[in-house]
Amino acid sequence: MKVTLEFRGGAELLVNGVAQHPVDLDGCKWTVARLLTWIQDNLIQERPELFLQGDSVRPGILVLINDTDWELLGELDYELVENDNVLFISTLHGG
Amino acid sequence: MKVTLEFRGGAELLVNGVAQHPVDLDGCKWTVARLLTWIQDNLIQERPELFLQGDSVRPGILVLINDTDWELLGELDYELVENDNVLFISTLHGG
Amino acid sequence: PDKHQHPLNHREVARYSRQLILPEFGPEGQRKLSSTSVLIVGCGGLGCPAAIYLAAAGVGRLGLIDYDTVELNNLHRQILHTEGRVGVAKAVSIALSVKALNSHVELVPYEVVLTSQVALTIISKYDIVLDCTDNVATRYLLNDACVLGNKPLVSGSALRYEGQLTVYHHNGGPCFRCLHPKPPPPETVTNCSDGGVLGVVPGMIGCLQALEAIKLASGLGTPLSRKLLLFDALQGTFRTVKLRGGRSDCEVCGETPTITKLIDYEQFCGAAATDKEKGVQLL
Amino acid sequence: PDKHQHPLNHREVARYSRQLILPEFGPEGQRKLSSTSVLIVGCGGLGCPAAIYLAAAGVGRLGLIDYDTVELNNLHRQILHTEGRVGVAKAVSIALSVKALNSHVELVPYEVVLTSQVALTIISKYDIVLDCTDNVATRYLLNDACVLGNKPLVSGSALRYEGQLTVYHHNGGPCFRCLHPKPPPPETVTNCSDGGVLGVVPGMIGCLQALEAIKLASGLGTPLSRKLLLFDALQGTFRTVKLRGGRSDCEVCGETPTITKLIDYEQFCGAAATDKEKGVQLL
Ligand SMILES: [Zn+2]
Ligand SMILES: [Zn+2]
Repeated sequence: MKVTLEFRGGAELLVNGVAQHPVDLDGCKWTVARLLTWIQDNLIQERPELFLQGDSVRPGILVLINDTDWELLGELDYELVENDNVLFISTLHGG
Repeated sequence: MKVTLEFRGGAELLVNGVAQHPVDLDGCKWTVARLLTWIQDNLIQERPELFLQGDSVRPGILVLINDTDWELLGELDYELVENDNVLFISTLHGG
Repeated sequence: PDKHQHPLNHREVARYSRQLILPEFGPEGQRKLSSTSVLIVGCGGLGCPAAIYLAAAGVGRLGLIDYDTVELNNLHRQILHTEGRVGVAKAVSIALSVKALNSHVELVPYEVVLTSQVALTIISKYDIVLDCTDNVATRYLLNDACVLGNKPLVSGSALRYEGQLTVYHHNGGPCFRCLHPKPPPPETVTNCSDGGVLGVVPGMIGCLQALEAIKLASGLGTPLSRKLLLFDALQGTFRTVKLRGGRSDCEVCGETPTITKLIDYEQFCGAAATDKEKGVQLL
Repeated sequence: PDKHQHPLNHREVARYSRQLILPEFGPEGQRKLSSTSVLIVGCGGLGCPAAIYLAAAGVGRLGLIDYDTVELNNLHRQILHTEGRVGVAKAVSIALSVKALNSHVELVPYEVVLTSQVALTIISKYDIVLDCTDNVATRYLLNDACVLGNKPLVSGSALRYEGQLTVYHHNGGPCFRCLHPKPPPPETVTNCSDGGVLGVVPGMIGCLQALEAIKLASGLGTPLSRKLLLFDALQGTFRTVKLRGGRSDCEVCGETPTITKLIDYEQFCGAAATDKEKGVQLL
């Protein structure tokens, strides 16, 4: 299943500084929970605790699925479909 | 065939000040040329010469089909498909 | 008598003529704006453009909070300060620039740190609050104070080449805590001193904060509530994403809030309420 | 010796430290910016934010063209002017504000009408041109002059609650004439005097013009060429649409141009090169 993963607002620094990651996931049943583990195993270079905390993303990162807050879509339980875009955005605090 | 017509940058003043017009066109073969005539007959309230000049839009209005310049898509000859978005935007000059 | 109903005087008609002829704004919008007070918290990269555009448009009263003084390294983005005012309080410096443009706006500079002790008192005097700060602790403090004081909070932020903007606690939308119940680990937070920022990025976001405040004050258009605007200066792209509504279980704006007065936010965040340089070697 | 290679001095490192630590910008970006000259045509609602953010970032030389003087009705959007400078030339007024922020930028105010007689001579002295004007005739003039002088043209415009932005004549992209071979009928053109404008809209677009110029000067990111940004302040939305490339049959930038020197643009457009009020009753 092809999906696009995006990392912005500084979160891209966890994945080699690259914002867009088109990926092809094996099989068809992928919850966001499973995706997070896959990202930790396959994309995060170092310091995984800066991305995950427990079984979810660490505080300060928002997850948007097709530009909609994952909280409206079931969070960890949401099941990905072909061509989904999942955006991980680190909240900025500078001014 | 359902398409969305949009008028911006002041062009909305030609169509009652309303920017978005979802319309349902009879039949299936609609070129942009035919659409322009339809708009003139059905949406333009007054002073049609401020929208059309000859068989095309008057100078100063850009036409974007699904956010792409119509010049890249065949201009008057482009054939509309279901759910197309056609944006007429008047170029602004203020500063 | 309704304070919005006073007729505009000749000076106001002359000065604001270009916005008075906007049909949706008009004299009514101008009256609403001139009877609105806006508090700008942070007189830096976001606060400068926000303050000058609000003053230009004719907001009635502008509160300006900053404990800090102007430094030379501020001037690449903080456009209301000047070389001659290095060392002057930022709140005073902004007030001087704003007054030169529009002497009819009431200006209230506060040279204080926004603490849990003073926040509610100050905020209670304003209709709309702009978060133009630069650190996590103050952002939580300001959020909670705006929820407790029931004021809409126009929140902007900028770092490197990116900016973010939303309106919190407005019309059923979320507050900052609804999105972020727990503070980020301090080591994940980068500020402009450490991470840098292209000056025009807070410029853009500060302008948008002024716009959102004008929209809230005058009732024009659709405020950016339940939506988050993401700006990427390198690509020149803007993206608006849809946010959750206010959470019923939010600790401060939910149905049974546990935060009913302001707490110690530096302790809560494990980080200081400052964006000061920590002696990092830059080059 | 390459003019980009001079080492930054202590003052520059101190002043620009927050952008020097941006990895993609760095000392090299700063050197490129400080060796770039930008011409701002129009010292009004677009020119003010564009000028101050370019100066803040450390552009080398800034040309400022405007024949007009400051009026009270400018101050709702033209944020570098002041009440005390009503009646002063706008180009001089902007220069005064910019100099107070950054005295190291070379400022060249031109109190002239941009005419076909002077345009090419002035433009030839600059690397990048910003169209911050307010009328169709000057926009065609500036376009043709930038094509003939081979300079990228960062074009911004604003009216009522909407703004538009693009970069013309850059890297195979279109010029203004490629999009608009014929001028609009004069009766379809609305200016800010007649149609009004919310001040923060040119504020946003002017900031974006500064950003595009910084990107062109430093080589950062992707310039907004072959793309047009549409900003709607009421909805708070931004939309980027894809434009045609340069047209091979364009009269000025095409393969066999028929316009090889500047023409009479007021005659071509059937409209004057001014945004002056025509005595319309406003209220
Ligand atoms: Zn909440
Ligand atoms: Zn051309």
